[in-house]
Amino acid sequence: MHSESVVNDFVVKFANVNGSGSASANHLFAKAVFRSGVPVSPRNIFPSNIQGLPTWYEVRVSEKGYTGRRGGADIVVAMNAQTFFDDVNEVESGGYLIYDSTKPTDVGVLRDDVTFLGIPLMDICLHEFGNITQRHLFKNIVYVGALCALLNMELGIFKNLIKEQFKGKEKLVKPNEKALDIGFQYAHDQLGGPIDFRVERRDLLSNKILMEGNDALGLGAVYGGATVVGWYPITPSTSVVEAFSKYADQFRVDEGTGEQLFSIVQAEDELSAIGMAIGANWSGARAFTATSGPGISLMSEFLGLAYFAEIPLVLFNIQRGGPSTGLPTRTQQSDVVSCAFASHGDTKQILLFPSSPTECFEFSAQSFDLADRLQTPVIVLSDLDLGMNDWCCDELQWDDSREFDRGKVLDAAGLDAVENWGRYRDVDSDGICYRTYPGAHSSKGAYFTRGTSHDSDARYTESGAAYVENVERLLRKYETSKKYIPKPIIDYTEGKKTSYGIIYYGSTEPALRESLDELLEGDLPLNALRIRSFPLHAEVYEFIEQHKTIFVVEQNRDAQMRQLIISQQNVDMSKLVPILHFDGTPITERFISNAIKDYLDPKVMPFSLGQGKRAI
Amino acid sequence: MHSESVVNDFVVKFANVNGSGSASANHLFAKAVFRSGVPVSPRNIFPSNIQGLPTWYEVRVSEKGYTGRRGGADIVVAMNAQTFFDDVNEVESGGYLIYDSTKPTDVGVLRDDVTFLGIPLMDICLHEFGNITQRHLFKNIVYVGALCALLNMELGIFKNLIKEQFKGKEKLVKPNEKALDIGFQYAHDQLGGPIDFRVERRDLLSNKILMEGNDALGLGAVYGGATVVGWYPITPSTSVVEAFSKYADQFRVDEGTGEQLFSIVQAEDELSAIGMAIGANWSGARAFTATSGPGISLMSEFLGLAYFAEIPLVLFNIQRGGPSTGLPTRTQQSDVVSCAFASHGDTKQILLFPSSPTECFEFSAQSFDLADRLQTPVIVLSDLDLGMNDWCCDELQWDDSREFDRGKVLDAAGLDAVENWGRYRDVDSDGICYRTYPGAHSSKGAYFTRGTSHDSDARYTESGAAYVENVERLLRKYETSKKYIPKPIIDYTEGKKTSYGIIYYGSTEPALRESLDELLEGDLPLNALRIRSFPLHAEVYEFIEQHKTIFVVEQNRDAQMRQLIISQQNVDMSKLVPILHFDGTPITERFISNAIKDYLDPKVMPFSLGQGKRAI
Amino acid sequence: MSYMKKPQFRHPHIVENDIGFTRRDYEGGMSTLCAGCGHDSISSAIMQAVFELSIEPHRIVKLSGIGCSSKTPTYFLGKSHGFNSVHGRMPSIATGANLANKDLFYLGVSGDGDSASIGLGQFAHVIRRRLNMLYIIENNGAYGLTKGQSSATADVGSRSKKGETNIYNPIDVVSLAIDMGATFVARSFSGDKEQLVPLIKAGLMHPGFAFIDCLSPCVTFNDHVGSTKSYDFIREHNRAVNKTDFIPMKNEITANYPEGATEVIRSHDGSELRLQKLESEYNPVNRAAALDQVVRARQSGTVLTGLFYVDTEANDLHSVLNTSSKPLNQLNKNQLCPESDKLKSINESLR
Amino acid sequence: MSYMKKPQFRHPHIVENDIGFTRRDYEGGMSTLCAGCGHDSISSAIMQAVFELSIEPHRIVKLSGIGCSSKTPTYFLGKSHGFNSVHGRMPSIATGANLANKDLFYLGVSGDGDSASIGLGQFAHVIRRRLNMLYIIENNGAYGLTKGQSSATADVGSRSKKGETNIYNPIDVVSLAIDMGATFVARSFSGDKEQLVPLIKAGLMHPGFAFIDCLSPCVTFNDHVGSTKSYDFIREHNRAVNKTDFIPMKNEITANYPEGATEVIRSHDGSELRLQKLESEYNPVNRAAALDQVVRARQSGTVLTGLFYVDTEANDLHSVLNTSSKPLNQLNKNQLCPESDKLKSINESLR
Ligand SMILES: Cc1ncc(C[n+]2csc(CCOP(=O)(O)OP(=O)(O)O)c2C)c(N)n1
Ligand SMILES: Cc1ncc(C[n+]2csc(CCOP(=O)(O)OP(=O)(O)O)c2C)c(N)n1
Ligand code: SF4
Ligand code: SF4
Ligand SMILES: [Mg+2]
Ligand SMILES: [Mg+2]
Repeated sequence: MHSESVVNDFVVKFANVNGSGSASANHLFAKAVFRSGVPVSPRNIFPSNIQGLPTWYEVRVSEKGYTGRRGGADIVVAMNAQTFFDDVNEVESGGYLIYDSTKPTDVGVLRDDVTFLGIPLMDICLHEFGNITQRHLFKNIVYVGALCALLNMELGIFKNLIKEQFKGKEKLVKPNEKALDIGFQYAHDQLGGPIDFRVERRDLLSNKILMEGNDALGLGAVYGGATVVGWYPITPSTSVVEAFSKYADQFRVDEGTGEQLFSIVQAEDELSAIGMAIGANWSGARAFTATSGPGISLMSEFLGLAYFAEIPLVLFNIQRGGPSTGLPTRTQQSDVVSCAFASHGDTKQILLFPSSPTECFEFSAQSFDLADRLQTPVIVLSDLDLGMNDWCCDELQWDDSREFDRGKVLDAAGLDAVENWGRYRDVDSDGICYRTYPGAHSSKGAYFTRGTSHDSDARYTESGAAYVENVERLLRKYETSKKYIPKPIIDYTEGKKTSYGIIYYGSTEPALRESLDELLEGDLPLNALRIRSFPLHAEVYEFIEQHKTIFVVEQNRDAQMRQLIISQQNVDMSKLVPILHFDGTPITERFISNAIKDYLDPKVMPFSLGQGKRAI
Repeated sequence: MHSESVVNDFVVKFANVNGSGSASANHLFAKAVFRSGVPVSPRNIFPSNIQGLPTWYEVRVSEKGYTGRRGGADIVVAMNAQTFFDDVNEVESGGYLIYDSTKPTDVGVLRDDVTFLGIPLMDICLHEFGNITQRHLFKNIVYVGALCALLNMELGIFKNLIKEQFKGKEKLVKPNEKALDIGFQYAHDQLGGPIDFRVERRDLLSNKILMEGNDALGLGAVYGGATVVGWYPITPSTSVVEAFSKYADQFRVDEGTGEQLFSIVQAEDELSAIGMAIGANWSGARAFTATSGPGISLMSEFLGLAYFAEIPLVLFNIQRGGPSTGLPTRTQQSDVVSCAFASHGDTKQILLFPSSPTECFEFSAQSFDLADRLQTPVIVLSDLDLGMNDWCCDELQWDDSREFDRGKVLDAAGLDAVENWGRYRDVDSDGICYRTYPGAHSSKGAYFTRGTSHDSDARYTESGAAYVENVERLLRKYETSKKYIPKPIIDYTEGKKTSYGIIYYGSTEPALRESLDELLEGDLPLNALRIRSFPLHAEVYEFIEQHKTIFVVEQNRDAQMRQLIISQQNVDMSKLVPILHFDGTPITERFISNAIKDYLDPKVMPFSLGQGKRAI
Repeated sequence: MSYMKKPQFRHPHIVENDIGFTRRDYEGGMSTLCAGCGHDSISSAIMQAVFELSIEPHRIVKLSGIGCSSKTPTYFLGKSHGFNSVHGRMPSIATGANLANKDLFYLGVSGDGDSASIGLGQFAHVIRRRLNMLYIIENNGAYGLTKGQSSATADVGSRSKKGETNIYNPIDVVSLAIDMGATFVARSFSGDKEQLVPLIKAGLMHPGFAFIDCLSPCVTFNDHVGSTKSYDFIREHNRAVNKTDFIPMKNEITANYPEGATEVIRSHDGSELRLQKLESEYNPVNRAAALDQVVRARQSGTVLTGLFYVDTEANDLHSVLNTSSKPLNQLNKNQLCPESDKLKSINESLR
Repeated sequence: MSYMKKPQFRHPHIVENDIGFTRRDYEGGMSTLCAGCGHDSISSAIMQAVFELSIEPHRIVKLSGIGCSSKTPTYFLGKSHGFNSVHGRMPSIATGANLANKDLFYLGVSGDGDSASIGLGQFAHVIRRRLNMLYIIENNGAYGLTKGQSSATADVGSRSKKGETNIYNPIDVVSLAIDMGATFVARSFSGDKEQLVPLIKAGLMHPGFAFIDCLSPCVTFNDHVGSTKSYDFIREHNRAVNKTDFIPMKNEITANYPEGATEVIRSHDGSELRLQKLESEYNPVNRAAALDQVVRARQSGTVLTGLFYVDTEANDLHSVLNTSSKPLNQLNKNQLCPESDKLKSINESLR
């Protein structure tokens, strides 16, 4: 098979049944790779149910630091009888399949380009462990031990991880270690030790961490000063609030009194959840909500109110597969248009697109400043891939001298200092007006907030002129927002000229950056621009100007970002070629590179790639 | 002032207090103009409350058949003290102001280019009518009688209208006639009879009627075979359901049993209203809902379900001023984008844009065919101006041989005839599949409808491939829809070549057609295309191709239709010049003509018109 | 997984019901719920009830919202049309479907999250409207599908698996249903098929809005010590107010109750509800009394089960709307579409 | 019309309350409701109550949904912050605002359409959560602002102005509030200021969720013969269960009740609710009994008014959540934002 062994560049895929405890064992493996100093990217592919259905866990090991999903698998740990045959087919030629050989089966006949490694897991556990739950759970640890031996990894790393994991529950350390040892030993003795794929220790991760995007958003909200959360459970956004709760419990409980310097309310639905966040922001607390899929549709009435009444609001939208209930446990970037213009009437929202947990943390904290500064909703669009998987990313940083930007707020002193205050007067000509919190002053600054048309003093009006003045000011404010929201990041191919550009955003980043390398190697240099927020900065349009062809890479069917690009300014649309991936799995380098190569290949005519379609 | 009298070409504006009974008197006047055979367009401008606030009623009289709002007023009937001074200012130079002169006031000093005609209305009614309510109500009829004399109209027409109106309540005829006579006589004797503005009898309305768009939508739904209505009250859509109810009571009650061949349920909110309509359509009844403004946002989750599960649905959206609660009693075309892409995820909806009550009737009936044929929501976008005002339009027609198109439905016989039926199998390759109603067959055709991802047999699936196949078929179906939905209507300027085109839709039509004439007269010929549905037909893009500059005229701030145009196909965006009117009043010929002239005038640089903005 | 093909081999001695269907005809796809989930027991009770009632499967319409409970309609009655709507909005879909065709049986299945949280408004309002349906809440006091958060029916002080104590007042869907005007209200337990099956039968045949709150433990997230919706807790605190048997009109009366304790409630079509009273004070035909007893039992920490209230004069939405006796979805163009001469006179009236 | 400037001339003898404010300080913009609308009387009762309680106007937050009733906050307390939210969703806005600042008084005003139809879910859930607020439904059994459709509180058989008879079971917001766990529940009538003002005072000072269902005839659309929400009908069918007086802690006890018939309910802060019992059986401290009596009166066609239930041990959302005693919106960066060394250790834990 392989002439020599492949080091730090392969994919291991675990096929399990959900609810069987495999998740933490598989995570242990991924973390051990990380501890070996080698970039790793685990991805959990799980069904929309609780127990008994197939689930997969893919771990990509990449010395080069490519952490996007690669596709295919070099080693498959096939623990699910339901999907066994499919899993066998998944293995790349020259790869390995690890299976439970307790019941003798003639798997060898299935494929001859794959090495089958049987471990009698059930049998081993039956003999080694007393109680039934343990027997089931430790099967998973045994195969992890075996992988350690097969990949020539250091058993000590695994054992340390076990110790850390069960700190406080020391009783559990021993049996776990035992299971690890058994697996290790079995692979070493019975399977002939290390195979052709190896993990070799490196030191590539000195400033890196392994973190989920949702965890980072929750933590960012603690740093950003959020104190009120209204939410309603929905996959894949639930863990944003769970993370906020975890970190708030850690950092926001008064040591003396035990009082909480935050409040979290599980609402009865999404309409109520966002209402709570709006009410709290209106009252001067920083507040957010988080949702996904149908939740976005349900929040749209209130998003319109917050836009029109100019109330700060942070909304984390962890996108999943749509439309409707869709693919609740799959990933997409398909709420871009619905969020940008969320609600009936002429509404325009501010969007942020983080592309790593590190940026999730930053954008989360920053979104509260932006919402306060711009007095409008800020919608952070992440997705399931980024939100619910451990990404290998830059460590988090915080500057202690950084202050909250609460925007234009008048307190009692401020009110006393100004004359003729009116809630919606554009005194600074930037479209942003001065607000007050309820109770701020004993006789000034009270006003009536409403979703109906209002004049510059917040009074109800049906006057066409007052209405126009108000909504044109909102446009001015939208323009102003570009000064504050994150600018795009542009990478020009060093030392090479090219007329090709590529525009992308969010969780597409790792696959895309790998693809840039791959294409460059094939002598196809591309300049790249990553959009980080909407409305779009002038830089985006300049970038489009500069290139003959721009590929717009997205994880949705309808080329939604492309639609936003053309909705804001006149451009030569025909230059914008959509590359669309939308089957619910994370986009891969292979997909992007092939789509671009095919597009540029005169033999592939008309350009038609199934999911990467040119026509829109 | 006028050298000679102006015949059949002027505007009368009534300024009243709402809840004072003026609406029916003013309507009487408009209808009398109609009965004189002269095109007339009344418009009601009312506040969002029930009693005591200013309300206006504008009646445009136009021999040329221009029924769009003109702006300005030649004769103002100023019955509201609150707004008196503003109303005086509204009068065009050379015009007339009619007021209640019971309390002597020196109005003459206010303007010297306006003729003030005082009628001591309160005084007259105090003497002539016994009870208090009558005194208040008949004030309105007295000024109508006066107008009759001043405009040299036939009193008999008014009297006939009174008789028709009070059929069955004959007691009311006499006092109304008396009030008319008093007013007529007073104007004749004391005000010197006819003024410089006159209504002269013509015969220009032989096939015309005076009807509200909402009335026509309700009637169309009866003809279209709707049997189930779920709705929730909201201005300005409420009268669609009221009209359906009225006509269904007339035509759909079984004479023998008294049973209703329809059902109307006032739901607890918009989510429930649309759910009912979806459930009923799913079960094979034709059903609709109607809403406005916030209702659209609230319906968006269910709109996504109906799109993805492919359930027919008719939704009438009578647009009002947004965003949020906005301007509930004003008109806009600002839900275009939010309806086209209603709901999160990749959704695309079918939209229809009627531009007259006649077309409201046609599109309403047709929308049920389209929804059944295409198995998807059909959203009919009307607006307050078209929906709640009496428009002078072509009479309604119905071909008795026309059958309902129920689309691809398999009944018991149909199911027995096919093999291997599956709910979402694209056997005809047009993206439209065969559906069944619950209970259709004792052993076949049952399936499970869901908003989650499903395979071609309606089974739940998380397979990426099955998902992609399904949503690409939905695109195919969307393409197919163009074969069925109403094509755009194109008018080329006869005998003149021009490189200017104009695109418009919906209630903009009358003002726009007037503007075309006006511009042509100024030697500025334009070709015009009226969009009647979305997705857009090839004809729209060909039209754009053919012209150097295309003005896209809309009643919203954000150039929403322009956005739809560019979202569907590559075009040269810079050719599409937005003309935007969005202060909540109906767009006028003056506005459109001026915007276009200014754009083409090299002296007006940069093009900036306040509301008609070029930049987007 | 749904609609997994089962071998179609038919055992010659297999039991048939009155209309010649076997139990297999009432089955659905393989369940994907957790082993031991209470919801699966309810599915099996539903299949048994419909089999015993001898309703042709295609005459049932099954509807649900979103949640583990709402998934179950895929797992029973595979020959019935089903509609898995959006979260909390099943009642409106059911209303529309029922308005379109009054001739079918409507069976709604929902969860406590689906009906008491996001769907509370629709739940209350469908009751007010007297929709002719059987509405079952599979009540586990938790959000199963989203991994165990407390729901609005969780009792104050009940602990979630994560150890969090519920701090909000619970919503009692039974007292709510009685107060909103439901004409058939019961509570049962997924583990008590003997009690549940007759209630489902009676509820399905009830000519108005019938509601069963069915306690149904979530073994994965809410079956631990400290939960008041666990199997153990319910078994210990359960007190049945009566034993129900439902005798459709056509059947002979077979059950044999001790005469004195049994109350026979006869409906218009001649079918009978036989209640063996276990609590002497219990009066299932007085709404106020039923409500009072449910509320007092709740205050005392007892989980009352049984049939709490039934209105023998129940009517439904169609009767109050006076809709056509022929289902609306079966009316044809001639019945629905006025002729063009009608339009002529409308035109006339508009001049 | 709102916030119309009034002449600021101040009469020297004008009455001041304990904190030196005059009645004018509690007024709002000119009402745009119909002349005679019940809602205006409630606004005036609110102004009187807050004046008498001597609460500084800026310490009140007034919130509403959409409807004629929901417009009223513009017409009272012009020096208070107000929030006119979207239809039916005021409770969630109130929840957020209250969470942000526990130190203000929250007064929610809603309509029967706003709270019993579209807003039923939020209404029920805000009660469950024990939000510290006074929630008033201005109940006219109709949708005023959309021109007179029946609302969910309209009684069966009540006729609308158009002549349509309501066919659906009414929702009784009082029994609902009691059942959902409200700790202060009353019903009153816009035409009875004597009863209403003390209830508003007591409700505002109640340290938990206080609810007043205030019947408030819509003179334009629902005040005719045949309506059960007309002035006449309510006057005829109204039966008060008790007379309330509220004595804030600081005030002397002034009211003089005949001793035997009066029940004094003292709250933690020392203020007193004095109830003069009009119905001997009435027991406002037992939830089940209160519910039972409300339901039975309803069945008999009586419009019961008065204070039905009060829980002297009431607590609120902040206490169950154990939030900081300093309002959350007043915490500063140092209190909220962990230092960067904390982040370092988090980084460590993620390797
Ligand atoms: C609009 C919307 N919000 C949230 C969700 C996520 N969600 C799915 S199931 C569920 C709760 C289900 O709880 P319950 O109805 O009690 O069902 P169970 O799983 O406990 O049977 C939630 C919140 C969703 N699918 N749709
Ligand atoms: C989402 C939404 N749906 C519908 C409406 C229209 N609407 C305005 S007020 C109202 C009903 C108000 O009734 P109620 O709350 O009883 O107030 P009232 O006018 O009777 O005081 C409705 C349906 C709206 N504004 N928003
Ligand atoms: S999570 Fe709970 S409710 Fe869901 S299937 Fe498992 S046991 Fe049943
Ligand atoms: S319509 Fe009715 S509720 Fe509205 S202001 Fe008038 S009287 Fe009051
Ligand atoms: Mg549940
Ligand atoms: Mg009302």
